[in-house]
Amino acid sequence: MNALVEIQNLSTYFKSEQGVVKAVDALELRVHEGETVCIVGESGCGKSAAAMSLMRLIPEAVGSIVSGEIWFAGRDLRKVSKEEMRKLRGNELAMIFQEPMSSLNPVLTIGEQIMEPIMEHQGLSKKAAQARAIELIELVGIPRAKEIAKSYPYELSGGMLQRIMIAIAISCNPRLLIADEPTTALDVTIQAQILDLLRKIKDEAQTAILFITHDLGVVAEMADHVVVMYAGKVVEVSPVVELFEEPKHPYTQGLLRSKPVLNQRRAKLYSIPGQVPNPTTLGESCYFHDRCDQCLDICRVKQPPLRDGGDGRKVACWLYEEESVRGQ
Amino acid sequence: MTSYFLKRVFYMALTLFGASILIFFLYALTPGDFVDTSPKLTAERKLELKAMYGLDKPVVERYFIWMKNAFQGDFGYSLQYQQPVMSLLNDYIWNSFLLAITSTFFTWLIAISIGVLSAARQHSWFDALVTIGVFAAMSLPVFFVGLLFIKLFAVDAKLFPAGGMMTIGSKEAGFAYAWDVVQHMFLPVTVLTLLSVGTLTRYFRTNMLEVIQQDFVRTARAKGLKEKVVLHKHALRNALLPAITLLGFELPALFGGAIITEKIFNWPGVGQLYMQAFSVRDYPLLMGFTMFLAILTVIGNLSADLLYRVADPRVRLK
Amino acid sequence: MDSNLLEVRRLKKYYPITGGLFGRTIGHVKAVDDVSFSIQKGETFGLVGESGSGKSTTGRTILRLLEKTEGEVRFQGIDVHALNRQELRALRPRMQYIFQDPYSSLNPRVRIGEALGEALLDHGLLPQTQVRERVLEVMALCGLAPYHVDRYPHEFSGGQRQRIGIARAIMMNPDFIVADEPVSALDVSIQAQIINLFAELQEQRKLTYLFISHDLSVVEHLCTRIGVMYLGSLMELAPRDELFLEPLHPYTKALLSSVPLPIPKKKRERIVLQGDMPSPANPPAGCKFHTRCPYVKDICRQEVPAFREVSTDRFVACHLV
Amino acid sequence: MASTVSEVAEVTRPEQVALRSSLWHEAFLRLKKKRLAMVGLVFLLVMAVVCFIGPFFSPYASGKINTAMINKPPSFSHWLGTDSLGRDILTRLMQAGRISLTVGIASMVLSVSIGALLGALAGFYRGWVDQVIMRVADVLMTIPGLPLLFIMGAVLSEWKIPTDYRIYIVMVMLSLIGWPGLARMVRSQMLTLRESEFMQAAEVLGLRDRRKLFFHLLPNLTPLLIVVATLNVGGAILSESVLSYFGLGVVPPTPTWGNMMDAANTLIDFQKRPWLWVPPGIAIFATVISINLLGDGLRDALDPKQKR
Repeated sequence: MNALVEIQNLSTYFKSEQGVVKAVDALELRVHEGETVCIVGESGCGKSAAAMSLMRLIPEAVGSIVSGEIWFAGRDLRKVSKEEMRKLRGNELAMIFQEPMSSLNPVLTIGEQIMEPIMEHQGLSKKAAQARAIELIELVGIPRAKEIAKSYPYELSGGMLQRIMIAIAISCNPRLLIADEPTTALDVTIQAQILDLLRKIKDEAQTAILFITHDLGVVAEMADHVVVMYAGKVVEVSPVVELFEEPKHPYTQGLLRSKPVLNQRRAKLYSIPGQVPNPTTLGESCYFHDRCDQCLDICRVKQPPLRDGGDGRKVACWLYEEESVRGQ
Repeated sequence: MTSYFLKRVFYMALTLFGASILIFFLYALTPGDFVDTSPKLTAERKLELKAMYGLDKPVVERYFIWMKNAFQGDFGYSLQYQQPVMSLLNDYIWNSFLLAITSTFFTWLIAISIGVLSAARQHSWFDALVTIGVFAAMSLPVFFVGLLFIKLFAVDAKLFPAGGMMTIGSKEAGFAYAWDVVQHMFLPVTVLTLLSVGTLTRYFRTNMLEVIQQDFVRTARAKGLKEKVVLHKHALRNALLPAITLLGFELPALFGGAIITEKIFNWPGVGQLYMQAFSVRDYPLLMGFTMFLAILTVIGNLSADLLYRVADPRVRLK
Repeated sequence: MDSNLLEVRRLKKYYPITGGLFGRTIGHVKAVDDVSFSIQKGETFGLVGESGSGKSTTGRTILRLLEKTEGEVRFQGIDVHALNRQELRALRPRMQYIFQDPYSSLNPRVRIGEALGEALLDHGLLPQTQVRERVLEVMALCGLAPYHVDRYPHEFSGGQRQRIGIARAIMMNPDFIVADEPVSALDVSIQAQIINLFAELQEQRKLTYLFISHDLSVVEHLCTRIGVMYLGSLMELAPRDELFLEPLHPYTKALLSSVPLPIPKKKRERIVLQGDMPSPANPPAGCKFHTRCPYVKDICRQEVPAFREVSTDRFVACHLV
Repeated sequence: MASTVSEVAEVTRPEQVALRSSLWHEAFLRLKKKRLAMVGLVFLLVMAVVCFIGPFFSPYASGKINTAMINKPPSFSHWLGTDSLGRDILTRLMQAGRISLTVGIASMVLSVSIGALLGALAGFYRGWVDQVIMRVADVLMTIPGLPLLFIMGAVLSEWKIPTDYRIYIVMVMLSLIGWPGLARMVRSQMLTLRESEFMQAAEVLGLRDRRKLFFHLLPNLTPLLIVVATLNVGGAILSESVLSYFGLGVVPPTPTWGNMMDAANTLIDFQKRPWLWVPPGIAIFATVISINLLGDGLRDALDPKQKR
């Protein structure tokens, strides 16, 4: 089966006052048609930057993609023109964001904001787009669609606005939907509604979803495949069940052990010591070595490659390398 | 909304009351007036005139008389022109308005265009140039620029007339008349525009730069909209919104005249009238005009506030 | 009864909504609406709820950072809202508050050492000469290095800032701490460190916590008794085991089933609530939860259910229980 | 976009073990990186040195009338020419600069002191104190600044104030119209700070009012005050020049840049002898633009969070 998205060796660097930040460092990622892939990691690990790179929406003032290939449906997105890329965005590639409140334009009506991509990409007349917008509002489960279309964002709740964002995203039947922490700003009961809606869309339209989150619970619920990132690098790739049953990378293990879980009480939580390294001063070592409880000598001097274990799982850790390779 | 409005009107009245006291007593306590300074008058005639204008009454009483008349739309009687202040203002104000509205138009046009352009090309040489230009415009002494322009473009290069509103003795009409006025307007409008364009451009540039950082602009781009639409529809509308408030604040400037510019270019507007009144100490005119400015300022503030409420859907309903 | 450190009785905090011609009060936002509970010495009482449930307002009103509208807050028998300014100031060292955002709760222009020591000086609890020593001691306890003393807040990471917030709260040896979403802004790996710090400090210093959080798993881990809030009112109050294993109120049930578990494949029967929480300015009549309750009956729309004790130490406000 | 930016901010933590860091030093380092602001600063320093020390090296500093040298264009001995009394323009320009700069700075100090004090009082105590102060400020702000200055200037002339004292009165006038805007700004900043979470934290700690005010609130106001004070000097210099040009401010024989330009009021001087009035105009412009550039740089340097 051919992948819908295949990202190879993608690096995106940000400029900062302290120096260059390797926000995304040699990313490998694959998303198949109709599949949900979750990128999980803590703040600053580069998960959002990866998504923004895929959309080619990294502002010049912030940083730029420096290397790699982004294959989407047979085309390298890094090589298509700006105009072509624009025509793909909102059309074949759609995206929703963390803060639904600020992600919608406060001075335009909901209806107008849904109509925009429909008219732009599908060339529908204003009237047809209007009808389609109302249809979409109903589709994402909001009653009184006609009234809602005429209202302004501040009149709706966060959960409703995220539904509107989803309506905008699916308006042109995209092949890939990127969801960047779509439920982080919402309450749990609303989060449950939104996750349900996203699953419904995936099942009904066979839309592939690239889901970015820091919440392992959400990952377990949504993902088919999981990509774990740390300090800009992919440390582990795995099908979801295997990842939670037998995490391989010490970071993944630590994350799973440090999260309190409902109805699984522990006397004391495991905690990963220390904190995320300063991204401007990263060296040749494994970025996790100073927080790792299984650190080897080689970890301090050399970065482990992301190795395919043959069982559909990949891990970037010296613990899983042959003795002979480690010794080098 | 209504209660808010009423509260604002109450504060408005209070502020104007304060302003009237300040204005009146500043003048009233000043020794010497038009009658005193006039050398041609005899002592008896002076007393006679003072009684006629009510200048012999106690200060507080004079204040209340002044206020009472002001409420009836009578701001006094110009001693120099021998005309009611209001009718005098009415004669001159439209010339000021013509000058002000034209320069306001150009100021906004330039400021908005530059604001949008610099948002589109952040960190370019263009943006750097704009920054320097903005500071230069904000630092210009009005009268000096006016004088320099007259010297360079009117006296030396003879491109434009040096002052006034039309060529003296001209009996042109229709299009020729209009063209004559336009030529006379060119320099003062340029100076006025130059003076206000700095602050406004800076304002728009900052606003645009702020707005294009916001999440909804990212959403607009993620929807695949054309960059032109992103900037002009999504970003500019939000950047313009707070600027609507500024329109209200322009009100006193529009009718209050550009005092210095009018004086320098000898433009027959209220500013010019005002400066004339200073040299002969025509206090009723000065007081009337100053009070008029205060009223305009207060109304301007209020309308700025209301405009914003009308324009922004977020506060419209509340 | 005398082991109760804090007692909250029928506490209300309303914010007036003004309008009309003369700015009359035309309604109230009922942020906290008739809440009663007590906290025993040495326990960790959890207050959970979604945003807008009034849990933070409750915490702030208890410490009188906000003035109450009605009701009573007794701390060690003292009516907190009846004190004058001096008395309140004198009581402050005994009850402290930890904020959700450790950055905005630290003055950006004050060095950490001064921020931690100033209250000791201001209350005259320690002579100047011993303050620094005490500051360093508490910092070490909270996992901060001595050289951090001269740093400014912006030089710290989120986790370290929260350590500073905690250090500041325990500096004066309080008996009671209100912790308002103290780990919500932190990443998972840092969250675990702070949660453990809370537990350690409690053990060492016999602290009593009111722990406010929207994260049920964190609350389950830390708290001994838990109150569930919805639209300004308590829906259920129970010891930890009872609440998590056998929730009684439909809202608690829905809340618990909404939490995504890091266990793939585990199919749970899930109650997905419909709609949004109504506005606290205009709460529904009867049971406040009736607009979203899957088991709603006629009586729920008409009568406010009493918050009553259904078995020892278990309180529920529901007609159906 | 915002999230990617904040993501960078989140991870770029300066972990370098610098010893005792200082906020002022950091701000200065940031200011040093702003090229335009540094140009402004250097220019201002040079201008101040030239104006205050320059005249000592000028052979024409006495300002004696020299009938033989009336209205001469720039030459080798008089770089900027001479005026109608045969005085050296360059020397006059430096002497005038002293006065103009002094008036600008003094009225700034005055208006900032009044404005900051009243604004802080209004913001801290609120209630009737606030009402009284802000209503007075409202009244002063209702009459546009320039007309108000003209009125006061005219009144001043009528009271026949000795010319030597006028310079002080001008300072007072300028600060009188300068303080209300400042007070309003300080007040609103104060109200924001009062509501800030770290002030809530101060309340939880039970700190005394005095400590809250002097240790927490005022230090957070200083960056704003420094910026506003800087920009205020420029505004004051501009206003003074307008006033003096129209003969309502500082009057001869005390020279200021504004009243030097009075020469332009004579038709023949205006048309034929630009060296009489162009140099002071350029001096005003250059000084004010330098101040504005410096002020803008300070704003960025002192509060890096406010703007990118």
